[in-house]
Amino acid sequence: RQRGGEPAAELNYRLKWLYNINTAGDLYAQEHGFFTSRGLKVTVKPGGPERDAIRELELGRAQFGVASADQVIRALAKGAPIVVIAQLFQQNPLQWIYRSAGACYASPRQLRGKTVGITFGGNDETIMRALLAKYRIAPDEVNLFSVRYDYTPFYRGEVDLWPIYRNAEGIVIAEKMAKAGEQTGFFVPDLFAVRFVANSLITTRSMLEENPGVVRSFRDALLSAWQEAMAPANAARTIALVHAYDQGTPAEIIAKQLDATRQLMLPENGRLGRIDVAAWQQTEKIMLEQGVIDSPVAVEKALLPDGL
Amino acid sequence: MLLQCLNISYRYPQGDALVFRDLNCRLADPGFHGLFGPSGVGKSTLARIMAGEISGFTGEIKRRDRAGILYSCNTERLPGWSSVGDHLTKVTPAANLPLLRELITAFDLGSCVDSRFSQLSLGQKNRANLTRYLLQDFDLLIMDESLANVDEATRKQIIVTIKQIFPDRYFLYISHSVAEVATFCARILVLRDIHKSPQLIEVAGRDHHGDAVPDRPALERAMLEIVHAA
Amino acid sequence: MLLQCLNISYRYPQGDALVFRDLNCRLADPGFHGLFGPSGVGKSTLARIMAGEISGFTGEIKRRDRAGILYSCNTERLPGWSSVGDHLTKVTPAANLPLLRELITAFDLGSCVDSRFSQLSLGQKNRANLTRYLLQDFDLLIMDESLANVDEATRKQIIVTIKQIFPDRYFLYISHSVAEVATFCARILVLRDIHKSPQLIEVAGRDHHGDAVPDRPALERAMLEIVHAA
Amino acid sequence: MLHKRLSQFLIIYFLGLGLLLAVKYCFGLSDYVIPGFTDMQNTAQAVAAGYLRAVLDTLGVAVIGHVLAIALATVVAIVGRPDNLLGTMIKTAAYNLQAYPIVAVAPIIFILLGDGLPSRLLIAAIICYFPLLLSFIGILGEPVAGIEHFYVVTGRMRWQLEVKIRAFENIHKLITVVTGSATLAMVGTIVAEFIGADSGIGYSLRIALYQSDIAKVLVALFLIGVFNSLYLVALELLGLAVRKRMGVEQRTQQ
Amino acid sequence: MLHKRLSQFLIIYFLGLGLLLAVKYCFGLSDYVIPGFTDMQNTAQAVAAGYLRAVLDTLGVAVIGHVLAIALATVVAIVGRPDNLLGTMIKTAAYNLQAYPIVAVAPIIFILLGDGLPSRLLIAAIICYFPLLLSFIGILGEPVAGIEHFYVVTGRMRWQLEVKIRAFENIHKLITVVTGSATLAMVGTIVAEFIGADSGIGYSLRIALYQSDIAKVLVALFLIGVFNSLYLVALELLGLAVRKRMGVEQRTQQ
Ligand SMILES: Nc1ncnc2c1ncn2[C@@H]1O[C@H](COP(=O)(O)OP(=O)(O)OP(=O)(O)O)[C@@H](O)[C@H]1O
Ligand SMILES: Nc1ncnc2c1ncn2[C@@H]1O[C@H](COP(=O)(O)OP(=O)(O)OP(=O)(O)O)[C@@H](O)[C@H]1O
Ligand SMILES: [Mg+2]
Ligand SMILES: [Mg+2]
Repeated sequence: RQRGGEPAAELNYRLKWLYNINTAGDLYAQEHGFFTSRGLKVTVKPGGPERDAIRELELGRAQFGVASADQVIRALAKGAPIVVIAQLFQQNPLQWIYRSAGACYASPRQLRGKTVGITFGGNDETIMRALLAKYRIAPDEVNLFSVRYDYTPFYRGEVDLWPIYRNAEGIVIAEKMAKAGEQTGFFVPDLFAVRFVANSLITTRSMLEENPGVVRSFRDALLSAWQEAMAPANAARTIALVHAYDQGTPAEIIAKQLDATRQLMLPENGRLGRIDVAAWQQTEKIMLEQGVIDSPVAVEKALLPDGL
Repeated sequence: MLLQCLNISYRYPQGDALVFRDLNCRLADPGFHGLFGPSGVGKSTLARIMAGEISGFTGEIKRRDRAGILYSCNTERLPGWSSVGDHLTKVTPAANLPLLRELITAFDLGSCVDSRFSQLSLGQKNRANLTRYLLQDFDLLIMDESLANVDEATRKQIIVTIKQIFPDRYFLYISHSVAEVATFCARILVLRDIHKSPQLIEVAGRDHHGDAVPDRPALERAMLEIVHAA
Repeated sequence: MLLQCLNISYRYPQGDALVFRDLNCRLADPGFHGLFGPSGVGKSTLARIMAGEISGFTGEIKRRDRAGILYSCNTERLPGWSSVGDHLTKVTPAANLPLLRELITAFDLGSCVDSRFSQLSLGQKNRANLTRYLLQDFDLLIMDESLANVDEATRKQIIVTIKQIFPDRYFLYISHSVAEVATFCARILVLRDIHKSPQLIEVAGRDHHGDAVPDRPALERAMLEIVHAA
Repeated sequence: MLHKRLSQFLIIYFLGLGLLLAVKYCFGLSDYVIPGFTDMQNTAQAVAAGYLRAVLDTLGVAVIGHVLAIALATVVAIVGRPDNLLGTMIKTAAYNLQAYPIVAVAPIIFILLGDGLPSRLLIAAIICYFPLLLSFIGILGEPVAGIEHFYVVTGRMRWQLEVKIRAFENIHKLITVVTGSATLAMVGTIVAEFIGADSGIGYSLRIALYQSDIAKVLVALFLIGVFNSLYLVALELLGLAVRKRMGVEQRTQQ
Repeated sequence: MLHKRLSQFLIIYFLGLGLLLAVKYCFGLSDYVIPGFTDMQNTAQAVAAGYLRAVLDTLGVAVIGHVLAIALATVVAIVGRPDNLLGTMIKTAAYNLQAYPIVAVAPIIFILLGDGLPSRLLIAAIICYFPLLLSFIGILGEPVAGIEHFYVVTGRMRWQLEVKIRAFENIHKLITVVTGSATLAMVGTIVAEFIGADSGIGYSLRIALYQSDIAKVLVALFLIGVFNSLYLVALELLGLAVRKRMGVEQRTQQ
């Protein structure tokens, strides 16, 4: 069991999700030698619903991973020795899709009387409840609908807003509905000052202490890869690369996903990988208020914006 | 003539030797017919061929039109979910219910009607099973060692009762007791080794009805004839 | 004295009537003992009590120290996955292999050794099953209608062979043939209705060994005595 | 029996727990990966009441689902018994239904039936019925020659009788399978709740998993195990009663 | 046999498809709820090759998982046969393992075993083994008095012989259950892939579901059904061969 390991040792990098647009930079780094050029031997492993990068880090099966902020905060609350070395999404891709024909949600107050899909126990529940609290909407003023992975209730109009990953499934579903002549829009909590951080890059504290150089090289490699992958000039390469790993998704869709992803990772005058400490603190505060964690964890101590 | 077997030859699908070669026999008149022969010679097989339960033989079976032929044997069981009496009543056509009562007495089954089949002794099982067949509508009933586990006195009583009640039916009685077939059967089909020709010989029996004392010397002659034939 | 039953009373757990009341019997000397009685009187039950396969009776069974008692009956089967011959060989202690060959000949099983058990006739099944018990190490072998489906000639040959080969062993032979038990058994335990007292009577048989011609009048007397006892 | 089943379950459960804790302390893992003992205790206290209600809820649905599954398996096994076209078609349909993972079929079920109790019951029943079906087909498809002969040759055989004979002859096996499949009814219900319901222990489990809260998962598994044992005991007692009423002998006396 | 099984499956499949399309056109549902026929055709052409490879991949794992499950069920049924402490403990463990939905147990399996092939095989085997176990316990636990008596009273009974006798006496039932559980091995593998793998048709299904692409799901179900039928036929032929070699008679002649 290796924890940290020698600089030349093999590194495992556990993603949060299946290969798709959200792993574009990771694949790019692997495919175009960003790791090897820095002397790193990295195996990129896809994630999934039963994969938890944090557990793998602790078990020594991986040295780096991607986890969402709420996972990180939960783990910190339970004493997991992990640190955040980069924040991938600047805006949370978890948003709500709706039919824009009859509605436009300029303010959360318009949610009153609507049926809103949430995954009970999921992030989207925490975010939506925080939003409702912030805008003083009593939970019984909206109908919360428990969602599953199949979209039928939304398709059939039983649910007005459906939680979705904006840059992945969001594109697919919007596209599908557009084909049938239905226009869609996305409800974005970030726009209403509920900033709940999503995917970020993590490693263990011991890895950081024993091999700070490796950690730095890894982060730099990955962020440069993302930077290049997101660059409009490289779009064709990126699309082809993602399509090679995610053959279920047509290239045209991936192109659109790429555009959406770029906006989430690189907003106007943003910097890729920037750790937005305030957003993390707000995330922690929301989780505390929603009772997801029992006591503060001081998440800023686990964030390493430039401490490398 | 109820039934005639013409030039029957048969080999079991999994067996390698012929059981019958060009066997002929017939049941011409009603009454008790015996089927006798050493163990393994093919009595059960012949009986099941007659009843239509085995096919794949060569030769021909001629049956009287709409002849009802039933085959019963001593390894059959009654279902276990209710008492023997209930099962017997259930399979008895309403018109035969008095007959059922008569048979239960004659077959000494009175103490068994409230028991489950699995709680009977072997001989009781034999008798319960035979009883239900007798209550059916049949022209020929084949009894393949149906009374093998019953004591001689009861067996005698049963045979005599059957002969009394069903004088017009055909019975083919398979048994290993020479004395019994010689005493009670009118004709005895003696089945012999396949290498003997003919494979089946018919011998006359005493066709005793249980009324008079049997003629001892005549019976012994019949027995001897049977044993010699076999 | 191999075995003694003292004041045995028994009722089946699911049955409502007593099968035995204060029954006494014993097997004093080696040889062929008969157990005779009408169907349903309790022969199989008594045999299984002797063999220790039924418990829950009152009274006492005295067995000679380390007495090996085996119970066999005609409803047993051999497994189906290999031939009868293979099964027999497999359960025969090496020292008894010549004996196995001898028995196969004497029991006329030569044509069956290559067949599966399910392909045998009833009488062949009886014989194959009995054979394997005889090859075991035992002091008393109970044969509960073990030859019920075998023809008389073969049965006689089998009994004579057994008596020749195992002169020092005890056998308890259950059969419904008066003539047979009277001829071949030294002593016959006649089991009677539970209302008769004593429930079990011992009668002397002719203990015939198949060598000389049997003494006919003596045999008939023995048979009469048995029938009267029952 | 109750006592035995429960104590067996507890031994197994705590053995498993001990293994997990051993892994935790050997490798120095945090409470996030494997919760510590006090963490579990606290969680247990916090969620026990709610989870208990949820498990009872689930058990109720499971019992109905189990009955449904038994009925379904019986019907399919009976109808699929004869070797005619309809029979084999129904058997094929029944087999193929099972070839699909419920997660893939569930959306279609939800489309066709909506997402009320019927869908949940159906999913529970589907998961539980297949093992029953396999045994039932095996048992109901195999003639009991010694008993059936009479009814066949006297023209008395009806399918009801045939089924009755074969079922009765194999009553011990049937009871084993029916009792054992209770467990699957529980699982089926839990999975259905996991996929699409908003109550029951399956729903609680899903939330605990979303929250990566292994302590809650372990508490839920504990309660599921306890109530599963209780249900099994109840069925075993029922099986005994059935056997007794039918006058089936005990095995050892056969 | 092959021909029969396949055509049966096709009939069932297209009946189901017809039902879906009927629902679609009756209620005027749009293409994203239930895809239209041409949509399905296009999807089929687009993904057929990839899905075919995936299904073959899955089938390979399923076969191994099936063998594992049979071995597991046999061992548990044999060890759990006697009524001693160890036996009942093992049976309890085996039953309780099944009481937990695999989705709840999977995280723990992944913690303990990592996410390689072993975990996937284990999950596939667990899903498939329980129905086998139930039948095996039922069959191996019930004495065959007529045959066993001799071996018991002559002191020759060993557990191997006991198992052999009971298995052989119930060979038709065993073959039915083993063949039927092939389906569950497929499902088990698919679920394992669904939960945690990155190849196989289960993985493809998961992606299709996340993309809410019913057309793809239907294509996947089609291929699963076809290969499932093929596997069943293969096993049935094997069963026939086994029966023949063992010299078991055909049912009708018993
Ligand atoms: N299923 C079978 N497959 C192959 N051979 C068989 C089968 N059943 C019986 N045989 C053989 O056919 C022959 C005749 O058997 P059958 O049962 O007809 O004899 P039987 O005259 O009734 O004998 P018994 O008096 O012992 O009952 C025997 O040699 C037997 O071994
Ligand atoms: N399991 C049982 N439960 C209840 N009663 C039984 C059981 N087995 C046998 N009996 C009854 O006990 C009595 C004696 O049965 P047993 O089998 O000992 O008779 P038997 O003398 O061997 O008769 P047979 O010559 O017909 O074999 C019978 O009246 C029978 O009905
Ligand atoms: Mg015969
Ligand atoms: Mg008896």
